[in-house]
Amino acid sequence: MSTVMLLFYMLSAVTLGTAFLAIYSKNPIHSAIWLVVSFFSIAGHYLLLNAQFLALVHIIVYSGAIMILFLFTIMLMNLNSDGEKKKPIVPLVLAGVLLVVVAGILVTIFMNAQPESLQYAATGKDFQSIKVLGKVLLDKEGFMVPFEFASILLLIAMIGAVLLSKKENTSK
Amino acid sequence: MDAIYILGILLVGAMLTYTVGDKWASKVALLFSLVAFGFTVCLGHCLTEERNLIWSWIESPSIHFALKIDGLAVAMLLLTTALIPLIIYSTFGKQVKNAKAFFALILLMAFAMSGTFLAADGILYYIFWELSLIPIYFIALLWGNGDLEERKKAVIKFFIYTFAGSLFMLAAFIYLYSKAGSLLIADLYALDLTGEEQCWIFAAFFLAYAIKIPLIPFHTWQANVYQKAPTVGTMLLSGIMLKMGLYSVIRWQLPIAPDASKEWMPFLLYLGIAGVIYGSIVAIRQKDLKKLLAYSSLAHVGLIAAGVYSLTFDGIQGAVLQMLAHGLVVVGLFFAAEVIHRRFETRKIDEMGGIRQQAPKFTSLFMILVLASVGLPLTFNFVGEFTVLYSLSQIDIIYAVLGGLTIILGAYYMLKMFQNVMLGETNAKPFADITMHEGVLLGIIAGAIFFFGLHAKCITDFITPSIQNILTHIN
Amino acid sequence: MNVLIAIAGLGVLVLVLEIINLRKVIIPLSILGLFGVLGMICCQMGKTEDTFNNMIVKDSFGSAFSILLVSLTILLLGLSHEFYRNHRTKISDFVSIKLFLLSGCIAMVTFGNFAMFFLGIEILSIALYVLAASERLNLRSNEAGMKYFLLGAFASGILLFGITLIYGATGSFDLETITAIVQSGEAEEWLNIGVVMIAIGMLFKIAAAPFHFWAPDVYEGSPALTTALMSTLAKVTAIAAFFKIWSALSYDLPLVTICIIVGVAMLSMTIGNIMALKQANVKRMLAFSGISHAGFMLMAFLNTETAASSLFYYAAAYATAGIAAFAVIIYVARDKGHEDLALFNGLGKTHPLLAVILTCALFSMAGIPVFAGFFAKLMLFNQSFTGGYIALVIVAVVNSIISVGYYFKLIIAMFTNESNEERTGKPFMIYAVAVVALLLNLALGLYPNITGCLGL
Amino acid sequence: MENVLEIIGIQNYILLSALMFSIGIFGVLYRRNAIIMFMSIEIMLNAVNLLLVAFSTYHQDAQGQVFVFFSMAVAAAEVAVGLAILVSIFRNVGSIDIDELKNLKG
Amino acid sequence: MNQTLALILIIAPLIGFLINIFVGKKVNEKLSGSIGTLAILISFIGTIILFLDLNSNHQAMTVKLFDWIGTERFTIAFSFQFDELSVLWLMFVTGIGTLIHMYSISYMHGDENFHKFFAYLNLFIFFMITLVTGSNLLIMFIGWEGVGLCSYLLIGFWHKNQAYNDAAKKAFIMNRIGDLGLLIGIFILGALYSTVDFEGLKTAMEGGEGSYWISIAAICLFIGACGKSAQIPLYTWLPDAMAGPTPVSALIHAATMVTAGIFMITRLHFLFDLAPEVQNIIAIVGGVTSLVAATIGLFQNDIKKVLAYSTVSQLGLMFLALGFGAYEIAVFHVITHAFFKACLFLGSGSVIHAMHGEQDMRRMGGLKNVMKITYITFLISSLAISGIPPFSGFFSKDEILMTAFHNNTALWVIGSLASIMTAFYMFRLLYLTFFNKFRGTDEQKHHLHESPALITFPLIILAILATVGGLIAFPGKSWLNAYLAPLLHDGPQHAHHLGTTEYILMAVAVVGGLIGIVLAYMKFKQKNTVPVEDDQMQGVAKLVYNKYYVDEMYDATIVKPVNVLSKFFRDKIEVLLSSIVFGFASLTGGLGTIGRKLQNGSIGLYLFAFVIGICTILALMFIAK
Repeated sequence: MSTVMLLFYMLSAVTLGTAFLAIYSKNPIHSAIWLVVSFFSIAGHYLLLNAQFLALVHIIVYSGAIMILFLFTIMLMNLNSDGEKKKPIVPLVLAGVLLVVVAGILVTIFMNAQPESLQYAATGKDFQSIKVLGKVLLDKEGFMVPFEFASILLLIAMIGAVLLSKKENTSK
Repeated sequence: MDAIYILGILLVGAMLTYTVGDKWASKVALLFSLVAFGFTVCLGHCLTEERNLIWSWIESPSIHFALKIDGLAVAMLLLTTALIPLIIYSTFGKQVKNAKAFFALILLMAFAMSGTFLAADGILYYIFWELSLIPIYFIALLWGNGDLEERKKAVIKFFIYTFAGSLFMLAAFIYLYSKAGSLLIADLYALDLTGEEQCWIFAAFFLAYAIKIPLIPFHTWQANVYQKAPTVGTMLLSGIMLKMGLYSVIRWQLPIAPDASKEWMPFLLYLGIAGVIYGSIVAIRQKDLKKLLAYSSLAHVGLIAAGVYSLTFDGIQGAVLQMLAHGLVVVGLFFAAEVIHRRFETRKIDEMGGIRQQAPKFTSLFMILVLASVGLPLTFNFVGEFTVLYSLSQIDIIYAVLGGLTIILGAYYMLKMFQNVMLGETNAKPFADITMHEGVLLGIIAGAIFFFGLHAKCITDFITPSIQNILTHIN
Repeated sequence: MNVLIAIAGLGVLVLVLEIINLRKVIIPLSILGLFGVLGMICCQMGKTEDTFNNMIVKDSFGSAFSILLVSLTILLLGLSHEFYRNHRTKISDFVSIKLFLLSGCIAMVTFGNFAMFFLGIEILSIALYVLAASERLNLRSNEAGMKYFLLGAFASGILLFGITLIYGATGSFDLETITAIVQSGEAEEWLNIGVVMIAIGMLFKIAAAPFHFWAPDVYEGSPALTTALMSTLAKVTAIAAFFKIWSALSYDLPLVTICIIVGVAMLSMTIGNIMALKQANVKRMLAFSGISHAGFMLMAFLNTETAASSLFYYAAAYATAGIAAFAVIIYVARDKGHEDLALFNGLGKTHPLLAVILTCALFSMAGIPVFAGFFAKLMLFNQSFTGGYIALVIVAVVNSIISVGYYFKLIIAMFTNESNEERTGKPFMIYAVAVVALLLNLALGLYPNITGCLGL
Repeated sequence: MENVLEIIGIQNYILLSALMFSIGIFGVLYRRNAIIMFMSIEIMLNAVNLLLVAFSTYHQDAQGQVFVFFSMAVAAAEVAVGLAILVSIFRNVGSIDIDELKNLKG
Repeated sequence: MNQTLALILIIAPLIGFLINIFVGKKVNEKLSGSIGTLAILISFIGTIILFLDLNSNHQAMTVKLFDWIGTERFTIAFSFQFDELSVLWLMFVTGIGTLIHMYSISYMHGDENFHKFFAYLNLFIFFMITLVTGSNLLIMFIGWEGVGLCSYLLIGFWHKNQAYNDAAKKAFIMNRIGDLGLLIGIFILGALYSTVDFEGLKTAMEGGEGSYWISIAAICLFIGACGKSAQIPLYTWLPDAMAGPTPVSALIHAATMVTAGIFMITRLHFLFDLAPEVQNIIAIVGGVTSLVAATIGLFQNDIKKVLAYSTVSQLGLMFLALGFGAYEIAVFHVITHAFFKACLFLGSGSVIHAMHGEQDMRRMGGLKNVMKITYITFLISSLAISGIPPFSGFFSKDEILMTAFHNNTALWVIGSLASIMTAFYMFRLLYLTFFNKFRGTDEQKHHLHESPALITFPLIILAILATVGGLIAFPGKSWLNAYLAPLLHDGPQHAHHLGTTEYILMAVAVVGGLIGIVLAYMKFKQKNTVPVEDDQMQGVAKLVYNKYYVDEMYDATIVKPVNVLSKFFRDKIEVLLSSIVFGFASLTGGLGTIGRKLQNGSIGLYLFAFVIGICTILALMFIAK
């Protein structure tokens, strides 16, 4: 087994394990922290795949922004482990069964759907440097329109967040 | 004079009636309906041979605005446009709340029903067919009588039930379209369907028509709706709307699925005749006058249906005659029930009686209607009943014997009703004899009954070519 | 492309207008602007323009649905003034969100690249989450927002998974390229899994059974205008986008797909209609009715080559009727906090015009001629028959019958029951929108060739 | 650097991604705490992102990675709006247990 | 000229009807009654002219008005036929009709619906003329149903009394049962021969062979005749029909309408000749009816009821004759019966009139002295009906019995028994009514009086006719046979050669009649017996008095079950059918309710459903290939 495989398996184990712990932890703060670890391990995968820029962005956005938002909210609401009631056993069992079923189905169908030739042709082309990414993302012949369009998405999220939290001045 | 004008007049009439306001609504409606009647008479007078009017409407799917004007259609149109003024006139001398909507709906219904009789494209026909359901639904719901909750229940049952049936007809039409690529009646007639297809098409049509006509055991909506609906609604339903179903059987069901018709004929004959007997027997013990008349209607249309499904010239012709006759008489009878209701404020037969003593004119006219209803010779009904029974006897005498029981049972329940309603000791409640309006209305109906009872030939001559035409498609 | 820019620009303009204190002109101006957009779409039909790496494609399908969507938005904005009369300070937010949402919708029906589709659907979804929860002090609204958000985000994950798999199978996000690869049969086997996952995501968006559970709750809890928007604009968009994807990618699916589509369609119709029967809340009832309509619209997916026009027609018929109905509901239920059937008692006497409009709208939904809903069903049934799906048509017919039951419950309540509510004011805009929507519906019904004119 | 996919194989990434996605689904199903459910959804999105990157490498194509940016933007926007909704619910109900949200039903 | 005359004689009663119904109320009784009588008189005069014409040259005439009903294979014309048979019938219909109209002017005096009575009577005559003169079966059927209608109207003339209305209804419905038979017969004939014209049928059938369908048709037509002419099993309406005013009973239920069955069978003799087994049935039914009715008549106490059963009995005798193919004899008896039975009824009417409506013989007696004319005419008629020579009944009845004797001895015995009983109950009636002491109330006694001239005049005329009527078919030199010969020539000749057997038979009949009279005399004149009150009756008497409980039997076996069935249908089947329809609604509604429970608001559940949906679809598509 090569180092890369070892690395991959370790990273995968961490990713899955922490993801599971993030879900399983009673305390939301623990969950958040486990999730951060999971995100870092995903970033590790990105690095393994030589997508450095993406790994960086991933850490900044997920661990930096999104998780902070989560933590901030958790703390704002002052949630701790007592906040959640004792979980009844039935949903756990059902969810567990479904987990097995879903995972089983997904794994089965993906195993079934293996491409006939797993030949991976490394052309040696540069396709994931920042330069190339920038080109693809911002060029008129690339993803410029979606990129701009994403601004509407963020704008709408912003307006929405404001709308949902803004106190209303009832007098017209 | 084109049939399209008649449709136009009725539609425009409906709109105008709504706009002129409550005070003038009835008069405007009457005027328009009379004009439509006049046009129809002209149309019938000028009709020398079958005519088809076809305009393209929708390209995909190919749907035409197509009308077929032949003797049969015009006869039914005549029934419609003749009864509508009478029905409108029947409200004269009585306050109708929200009159403009009421009369507009009546004319709208007349429009839809006329369209149904004329339409020569499946979808157009279906549209008119459905459209006619909406006004009567509102008329029954809003101007009806009796307990509101029960009325709602009855009316909605009626609507859903008939709608359900007709949707299957729609499905059949769509299937036919996928076969023929057009729904023009001529194309459908020309269609060569396999036996199995015909059976399914026939069954789908049958569901729609059996509910509309109604044949037993699909009749359960009828009595309740007749009872709950205002008299005008009942008249529209029993006088014209039932005939839509019967007419459609002749026009659409039989020629499109002739082999299936032949195959099912004995069963359908028995069903129709079972309706005759069942309806008559149920009518015997009815306590509500309108319900009794409803069941009598059930019995009569059972016989008509048997005539139609006999697939003989005589049967169909007799059925058409009987449709016209029944339309006239049943309108008269329901109006008579209304006349009684106006004075006694009840429809319970038990609470009536002794009217003859106080209102001889009314009694005489009512008697004529009763006699026509039981098919006494010289009345219009006899002609139809005779022809239908004759045609049944041609197929097998047993049909005629069983169907003929209507003569006995019909006389039984009608005379029993007449006795309980009109005769006996003077009722404690006063009963003023009929007013001018009422008298004129009943008089016109009675006159028409006798006139056509003697001169049915003028109608049969009129409809014969179209029936023969349809029969050639069946055979 | 220009259309998207124009609409987004209009949205920004609305925000600017708020800043410069021209609140009063927001709605008129945005309506005018949308009319301009409508004109633009019509003028540009058939002309070519820069597609920016095929992000936005111009075809008759997209144009037709764009016209429909913009028209629907105009009608919905027409209702906004009255609906948000107690939220004047937030009106710019509401209007701009709606405009941005519209841009998302347009992106969804005209996309050429899955990136645009994904962003479009997320814009639509996020805007809807916000709008659903927009009554921040109303727990029902919050709950609706939350439910929609959780389930919607979940569905987005699945959708994204699907897109990813398609990318994995074909190496492209471009619809044309993917279609070409699919048709050439060179795609990897993940493709079909991806298509199915996208389909599941879209089935969720159109609220087809068994992914429909959110719809009634969300429709009920959301502010009425948002419900109107969801049941018309959002649903039309979702079904159109779904159809676009489906017709591009469903060449290679196993035969069982047809059974599944048929099954989902039947299930949706039946569940929607049966559940609607016993509802007391009108919005909830219409939600279930929407589920059944989704089932009807799925019939178009069995025959993707020719069904575009039927689908468009059905969607247009359904949406116009829906807007007309919701206009009345908004009026009747304003300031009431709920939309119980009882509110509609006696409407036929107090507000005959509104009652008639609602009745006609319900007739259209029930598929009673001469309203557009009838022809819509007719076309779909016709195609299904031609395709040989007779059982489906029969189930559809039975469902049409059931649907009459609850539509008529409302109609009966309006015309027979005694009114127990006092209503003052006859807001012009509500009447105008209701009448216009109904007239559109009627026009569609009397002139069903419209789809041909739009090139479908 | 050599491309690791030659060693690891795309199939492994797909399975990893599928498993992670399943865990996300499990979380959504299992937990009643809305925030954790959000997190589960984030896990699902991340699983997909990972797969996108893997496919990107598989196809030697930058589009997949570019798409991840959009995915991240969407995730961020969703979280922002979701948390805003959550906060307003928390203000109204005092809890973020979704089992408390059963007013709309039937 | 004759055509116009024929039309006038048909239309005149109709015009009389219309005038009376529309303006009768406004003019006084005299005028109203005169109009009614005049209308019939016009018809009568017209008939006489036609009759005289026809008697001399035997030229039948057909008046066609227009085509009425068209079927695929034939058209039915609205036309009338004046031949020997119809004109003969018209003679006594209009003749007796005129007399009874005249009688009614006085009898109905003071009735509030006086004008209607005449209107109905006129209408009846109109329909009777239609029945008789119709040139095809359907026109005859118009009259057939029309007279039934008038009978209904007139039986229920005093409509305040629901018992009368019941009787009227019963008559109508019983008749309708027969009518259905008639109609079916018409259908069969129409189908067989593509015509329902009498002429056409006759041409088609003459010399033909009998067949299964012909017999069926004959049976059906006979059922029709049973209904109209009150034969077993459809006879029960006739006694009840006595609820009507007495002139009605005389005209409709004795002289004219009830003979329609005999008319029809005579009209269609060519058909029945082809169906001998049906003729047998007719004979048997006729014989049995005559006997049964006669036995019932023995115990009746209502004066009109006695006459009613006597009518049924006499009609039975006529059918007996018909059954043997002796059409002209049946016709002969119809005519004589019309005379004496009309006279009897009118006489009873006169009595009832004098008794102020009392009809129970137990309350009468001794009227002979007060009502001389009535008594004498009544006596003559009674002698006639009892078959005592030289009164008319003797000849006709004797002919019938002779025919019976030649064909079927058993039926001859039955017929003779019936005749003896007839004599007995007629004289029982006579003695109870006119002899001994008056048994009514004092007030009735005080008002007893002979009826006015308008009543007695018809009585006298009829009594004269009843006396001499037998001459028209005097044995051996029958004018009637000669007259009807062109019509019935193909049938067997029944002009009996008067041999020893015949004289013996005659003697037997006369002796039988005398025995009956003597028995009655002994019991009711000498012993002065008065029948016991209703509640004291026992045994056979009670059974017979209650008409063998036939009515009750019909009620229990037909009317009741139909009503029970109706109730069952109304309350059970209708509800059941309805609940099936509603069942679908409840089913879907119930499913909706269950579904609502499923939609419990929990996001967790929704997500579960979502995931299960995903799993199902994925599994179906990619695993379960």
